[in-house]
Amino acid sequence: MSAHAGTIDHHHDHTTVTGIPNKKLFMWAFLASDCMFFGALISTHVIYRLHPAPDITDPLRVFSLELTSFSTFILLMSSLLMALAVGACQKGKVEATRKMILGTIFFGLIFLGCQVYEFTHFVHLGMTLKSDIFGSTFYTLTGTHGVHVAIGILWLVFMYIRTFKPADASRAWIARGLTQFAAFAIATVAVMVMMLEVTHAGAEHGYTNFNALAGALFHTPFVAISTTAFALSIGVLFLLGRSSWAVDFGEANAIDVESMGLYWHFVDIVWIVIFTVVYLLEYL
Amino acid sequence: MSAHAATAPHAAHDAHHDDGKFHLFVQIAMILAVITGVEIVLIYIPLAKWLIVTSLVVLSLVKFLMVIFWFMHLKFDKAFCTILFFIGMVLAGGTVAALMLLFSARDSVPLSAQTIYAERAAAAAE
Amino acid sequence: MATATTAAYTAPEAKPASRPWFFARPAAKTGLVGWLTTVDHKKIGLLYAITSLFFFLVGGIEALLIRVQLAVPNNTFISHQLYNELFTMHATTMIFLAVMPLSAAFFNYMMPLQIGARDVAFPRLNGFAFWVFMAGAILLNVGWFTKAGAPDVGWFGYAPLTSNAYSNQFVGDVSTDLWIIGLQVLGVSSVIGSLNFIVTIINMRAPGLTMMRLPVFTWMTLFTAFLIILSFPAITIALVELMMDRSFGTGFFEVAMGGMPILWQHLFWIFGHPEVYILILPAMGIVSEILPTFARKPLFGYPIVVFSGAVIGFLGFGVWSHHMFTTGMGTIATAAFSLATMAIAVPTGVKIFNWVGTLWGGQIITRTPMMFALGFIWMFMMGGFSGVMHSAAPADAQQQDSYFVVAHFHYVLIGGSIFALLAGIHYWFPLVFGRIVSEFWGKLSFWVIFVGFNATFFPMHFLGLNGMPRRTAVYDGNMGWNNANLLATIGAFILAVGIGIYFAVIVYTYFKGKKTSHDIWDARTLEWTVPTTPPPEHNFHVTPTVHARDAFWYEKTHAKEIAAEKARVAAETEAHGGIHMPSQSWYPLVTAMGLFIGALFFAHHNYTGAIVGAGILLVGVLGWAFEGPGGYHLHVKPDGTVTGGEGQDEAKH
Amino acid sequence: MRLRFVPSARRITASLSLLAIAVLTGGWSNSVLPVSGPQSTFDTQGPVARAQLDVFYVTVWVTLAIFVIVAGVLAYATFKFRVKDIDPNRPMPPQGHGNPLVELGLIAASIGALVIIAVPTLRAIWYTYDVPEEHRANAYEVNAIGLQWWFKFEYPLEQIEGAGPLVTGNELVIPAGRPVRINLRTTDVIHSFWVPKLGGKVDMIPNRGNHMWLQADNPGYFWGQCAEFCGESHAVMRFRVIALGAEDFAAWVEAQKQPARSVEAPAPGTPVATFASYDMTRKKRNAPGYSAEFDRDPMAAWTAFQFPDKDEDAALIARGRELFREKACVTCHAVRGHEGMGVTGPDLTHFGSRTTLAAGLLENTKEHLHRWIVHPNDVKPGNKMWMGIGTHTNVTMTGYLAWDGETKSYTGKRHIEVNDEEARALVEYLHSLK
Ligand code: HEA
Ligand code: HEA
Ligand code: HEC
Ligand code: CUA
Ligand SMILES: [Cu+2]
Repeated sequence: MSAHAGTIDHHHDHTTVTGIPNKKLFMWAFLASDCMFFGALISTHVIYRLHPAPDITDPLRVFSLELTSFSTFILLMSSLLMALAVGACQKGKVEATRKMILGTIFFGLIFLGCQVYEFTHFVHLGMTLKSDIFGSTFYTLTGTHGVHVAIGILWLVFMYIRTFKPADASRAWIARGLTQFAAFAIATVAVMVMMLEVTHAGAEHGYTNFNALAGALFHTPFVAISTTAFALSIGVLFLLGRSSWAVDFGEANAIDVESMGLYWHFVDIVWIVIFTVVYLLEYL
Repeated sequence: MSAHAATAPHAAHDAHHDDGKFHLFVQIAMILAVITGVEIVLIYIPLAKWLIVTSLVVLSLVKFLMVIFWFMHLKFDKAFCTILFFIGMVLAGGTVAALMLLFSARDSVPLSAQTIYAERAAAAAE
Repeated sequence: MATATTAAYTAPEAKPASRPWFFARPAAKTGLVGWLTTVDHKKIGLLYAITSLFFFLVGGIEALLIRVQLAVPNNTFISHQLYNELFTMHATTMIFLAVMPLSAAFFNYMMPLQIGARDVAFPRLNGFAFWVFMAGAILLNVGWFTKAGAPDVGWFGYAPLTSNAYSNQFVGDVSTDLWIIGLQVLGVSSVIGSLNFIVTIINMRAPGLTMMRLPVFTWMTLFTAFLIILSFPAITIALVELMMDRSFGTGFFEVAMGGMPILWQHLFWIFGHPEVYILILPAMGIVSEILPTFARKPLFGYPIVVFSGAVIGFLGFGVWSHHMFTTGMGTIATAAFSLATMAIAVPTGVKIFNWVGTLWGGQIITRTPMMFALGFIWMFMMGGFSGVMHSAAPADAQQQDSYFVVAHFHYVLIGGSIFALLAGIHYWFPLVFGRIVSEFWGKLSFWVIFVGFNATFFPMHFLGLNGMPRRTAVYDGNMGWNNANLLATIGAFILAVGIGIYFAVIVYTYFKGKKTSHDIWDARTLEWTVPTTPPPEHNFHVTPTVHARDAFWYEKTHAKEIAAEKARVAAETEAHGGIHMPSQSWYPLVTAMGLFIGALFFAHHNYTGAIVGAGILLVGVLGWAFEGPGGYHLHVKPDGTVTGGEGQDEAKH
Repeated sequence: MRLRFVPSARRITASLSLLAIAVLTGGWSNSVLPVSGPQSTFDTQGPVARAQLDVFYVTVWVTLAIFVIVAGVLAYATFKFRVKDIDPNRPMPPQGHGNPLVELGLIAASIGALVIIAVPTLRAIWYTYDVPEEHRANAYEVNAIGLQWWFKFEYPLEQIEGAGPLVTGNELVIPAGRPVRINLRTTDVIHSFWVPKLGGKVDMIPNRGNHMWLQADNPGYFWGQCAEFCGESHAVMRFRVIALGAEDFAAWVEAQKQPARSVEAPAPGTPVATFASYDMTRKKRNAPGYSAEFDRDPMAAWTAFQFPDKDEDAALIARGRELFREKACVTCHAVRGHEGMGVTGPDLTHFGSRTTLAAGLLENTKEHLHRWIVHPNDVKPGNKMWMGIGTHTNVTMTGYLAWDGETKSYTGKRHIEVNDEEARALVEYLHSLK
């Protein structure tokens, strides 16, 4: 913690025996463990695809390859931004790190949004957790992955707020940090509400009939409220997204960002597997 | 595909010196996107099923490895990280494979799936 | 909240004045706050030890009730339902709340000392792991105090007996939910603790301590940690699926929806078999420390003992279905698992052989720890042999779910794990408390335990082969099981007396025992080089430099060079600002409390409460993340006095 | 160090260990720790059990040999190299670090020992898996179905006109000297089918089509037990297997295929042999379910059970038959040819010819049956006749206890009341069903 001066060698940590930073080692060990975690979960899904119950939902009836491909692409891009965030932080560029983290959060949220949309859509089509075993394994597997994404987003948000921590320990910034956090939370919830409203309206009136869609959307106050909340919270985030003081965040924190990145990338590769095993293979 | 892979390490070498790994990472992301596209197209190509399945598995594996080795820096880090992660990965892979084998055995066919198996057998017989 | 924030600015005490109260770090080293906020691996180790010993007694009393019920045929001492709760909780308690955390106590206390570290890699996380363990332990046991009763599904909770339809026969029952969530929480604790140990062992070794110089106990800690992080995910998933079935109506194990209850068995034992090695490897590590010390000889074949530990751990992942020989897996799967299971006898045998090799030609001193260690070899070997008998699948068809299995696993669990852990307590007691247990009483407790143990469990082999099934609350008097059962019950009480003596003596010694210096055993490894007993919080005045496998022995024989080297290192440390120590923190406790509250409400299907708990958890994480790493420095004068401490050198940074 | 105590400690420990050895070696004597009970795995009565025992013996001899060697060396080393106490000034023993050749040799020896175990193991795995090819044509087939907490047996080869296969409960009668292939099913949780003298167990797992085979060399009466924890009354989920010679078996099948026996003529009737009613106030739960007389020759007892009692009271039987309908017994129990239609409880068509009741738990005496009928829960806690069939969330068929669908709980009141006199009639009726 005292190693502020001088350049930091990001490939060798002199305080540890192996030269690998403790946090990095911790993350890799954790990811090894997570391999078993998802291994068991994916096995369950595949076993039940191998031995399906007689009247399960036909996956092809509900799946939408366009949507899934899109969200897969989005997750890949978020991974890119994450990698860039790590790179930026290693060079001590706080501003760039913040931007990249924000971008990652944004893409992650799009992914989650797609998943929320997908789930509600499937439920509309009659496939639920309880409806059949395919629903059970599908939602549990992709949902667990979704929870991992959500935890990742939470972590990113914390890290983003962390970049504002003043170097002067006596400055009170808890209130500020909490406001930032609340703004994130409100924005996220607002977006999800908007998405759900659109899905709802679309399912009832068809997505192509723009007028009917618009009419249905503004029929209830939800959309207006959530849009306003979204705009406001983004505004707050923008305002708070600047710091005039010296921050306690820099190159030395690259390892924190990197650990978070490892987690995020791992969630991405789990999705790579899920995309192939759960979605693509169904089309054969 | 192989052409891309060949250029990647080369780019890594160059990029390392000037502007970090920015270009390298962008290129990798592009390759990943392209592979995903290939995968999606692949399922519509009328080839033998085993061939498609194999290609899908191989392509996903390539994506998997690209992410862990470049985005997750395994390539640039101490080999021990790779070993550590591979312990988990290999063990998980082995366990998944063992479970698949166990549940593919004839003795494992659940009673609830037997009608489906009968239907499939009938369809195959035609 | 807002008023509290402002209040913080006026709070003038020690140092929090410079930081918002939210991030103020506790500094008390003693008293309740000291224990609640501790990050010292030794204190955490003691917390683990005390709780696990308490639960060992709880599990033991449950066992005694079981034995009383089985003393005579058709006994009416307790009901079927209570009996089922008792054996479920007996096993769950013994495995998850006694042996595992007692092993964790040794990991925590001894491993950092053995590698010459000041603490583990993530001290706060270490505290968190303990508090989460407490949360899980309470969750598992609250059932005793509610109408629902304690969990009653057996320790491996085979589906579909755990489903809503079959586990809740008579009362609106949450005991199974508590079991699920309790195990889940314990898993979190174990995995976090283990990740911490892995990083610590790999990254925090003292200079010169190469991997092939690590004490065997540290090696076994490392393997155990790996087994934990790689096997617990399987049960986590199994429990998640079961939880989904029970709470959200999915069909993973619901036959009506096409679910396959057999899947639970696979997922459980993918965890469950490595778990039994999680229970035995630490024990083997302890014994591998004690034998060389009391034979005054290095461990015979160190590399191969270490390697065999790795092989046991690895093979342990490929044999899980030997618990499922009677599930009709088909010939090939049965044969494969049968052979794989037998293969494990080879690396285990290697250890036995090398222990014998260590004794051969040594100077064997049969002090109490050594007695337990020798008892371990004998009893574990017998348990291992009955394990090999199980591994022959056709023979196991007669043994599975009979008392033969009960005999097998108590031989490996008590004769194995417990004997070794009891040996470890005696062995390290002088180091930890600076007092020594009386030889007479120590040996007496050993012999009573030894005799009681064999009298309890040896007859069970015969019971099993004579057809007595396990998990049965009553049996008929005409089956030829009466004598053996009565003998086993008498044995269990002898065993209880032995354990009673053991702990009475330990407690007595803690208060009144003979004071001693450390190194009374003429020991070999680094933990004995601490400057004082009990060891100071910073463990070593000077970070040791290791020159040989038995580091302390080397130091004893090279006193001069070592002294010079220590002086040099001490000067260097001082030049770098002194000894860096981690600060204490409230947040591990707060976060674990959040988890506990959330889990408790979740098990009762009260989702509002669960969300509140999650909120507290989130606050804990937030405070944890933003309070910063903290830390302070100590300075050791050449004469051994220590200055500095929390809050005294805040300026640094 | 309180060394002066040690010598006396040694004397104590020595005598204790002598005692232990005496106890342990006493274990081998069959009178102290017998291994010849009704469920002994040593007293094999069929080829499957024999094959399994053979493998067991191989494992025992191999591990025993290793034990003797390793333990011998260990004991020798401990005593040979023992010294009095810690003494840092004593010269060190030679500091050997290991001997690769010895270590490799021992590894090789261990592998060799395991091969000796593995070969017969593999052979027996294939042998015990299914009826050997050459005997398959001769094999008899039955279905065994586990329920909480009793067994149902179906004979797919013995079809009854208009009633499907022959069904019985809790006592499986098989032909001796013939391989029997058993299909194992369950309707609720996992159970396990285990008749130790005939063969090891195989589980009955929901949604899984398990099977096993066994063969009884000679006619005989065998004890069996559910060997997988299956809930509250797992301990008392037992059953019997009765093997009969070819002719006896055919005769038994023929008799079983008949509809239930009716004792028509309302005769004046000799007084019923009295038996003590079950005293509800004196709860003697878990009372032994056997009698010494029965144990002495269970096969003879079984034979005796096949014939009607001499002192039947036809009037009482008729009354019992009526009550059987009135008290809703018919909803759960089938009595083929009579009013009973239910399929959720054991088939009682020939209940009187069974030696045991309540899943092999109690000898089928009138006294026991009376106790079972007035308070089944005292015999078998939580059984489905008492609690009803279904679960606490959806009872589909109420048993003795009344179920409140509103509050989803048992009201504590009885839904089926059977008083002493009624119970006696029911007993008489059920015992007449030979
Ligand atoms: C500490 C815990 C522990 C340990 C170390 C072991 C060790 C072993 N166990 Fe055990 N086991 C349990 C705990 C443990 N077990 C538990 C708790 C259960 C029951 C779970 C339940 O159902 O509730 C169980 C159940 C169990 C079963 C399932 C039984 C059944 O339910 O049907 C089997 C089957 O193969 C088995 C086998 C083995 C084997 C082969 C070993 C081997 O690792 C043993 C190896 C050791 C030796 C063999 C001795 C020394 C070796 C030599 C001297 C070398 C030469 C020897 C030979 C060549 C043979 N165990
Ligand atoms: C580490 C694990 C462990 C340990 C240590 C023990 C210890 C003991 N076990 Fe346990 N047991 C299991 C793990 C363990 N067991 C498991 C996994 C099962 C399977 C459960 C299942 O089927 O689901 C089982 C099942 C089991 C059964 C079978 C139940 C059945 O199948 O129906 C029995 C029966 O005798 C039994 C007995 C005992 C006894 C007598 C002890 C004794 O060693 C206990 C001795 C300890 C004490 C007696 C401590 C208390 C001492 C005192 C109270 C003295 C006075 C105190 C003071 C002076 C302070 N156990
Ligand atoms: C709710 C369903 C139900 C009702 C009503 C019911 N029974 Fe039962 N009966 C069962 C079940 C289930 C069993 C098996 C219990 C066990 O062994 O666990 C059983 C077992 C028996 C047995 C023992 C059978 C055997 O082979 O061991 C007898 C006899 C019997 N019942 C008689 C009666 C009589 C007489 C009545 C009416 C007064 C009655 N039953 C009402 C469900 C019912
Ligand atoms: Cu059925 Cu145990
Ligand atoms: Cu095992």
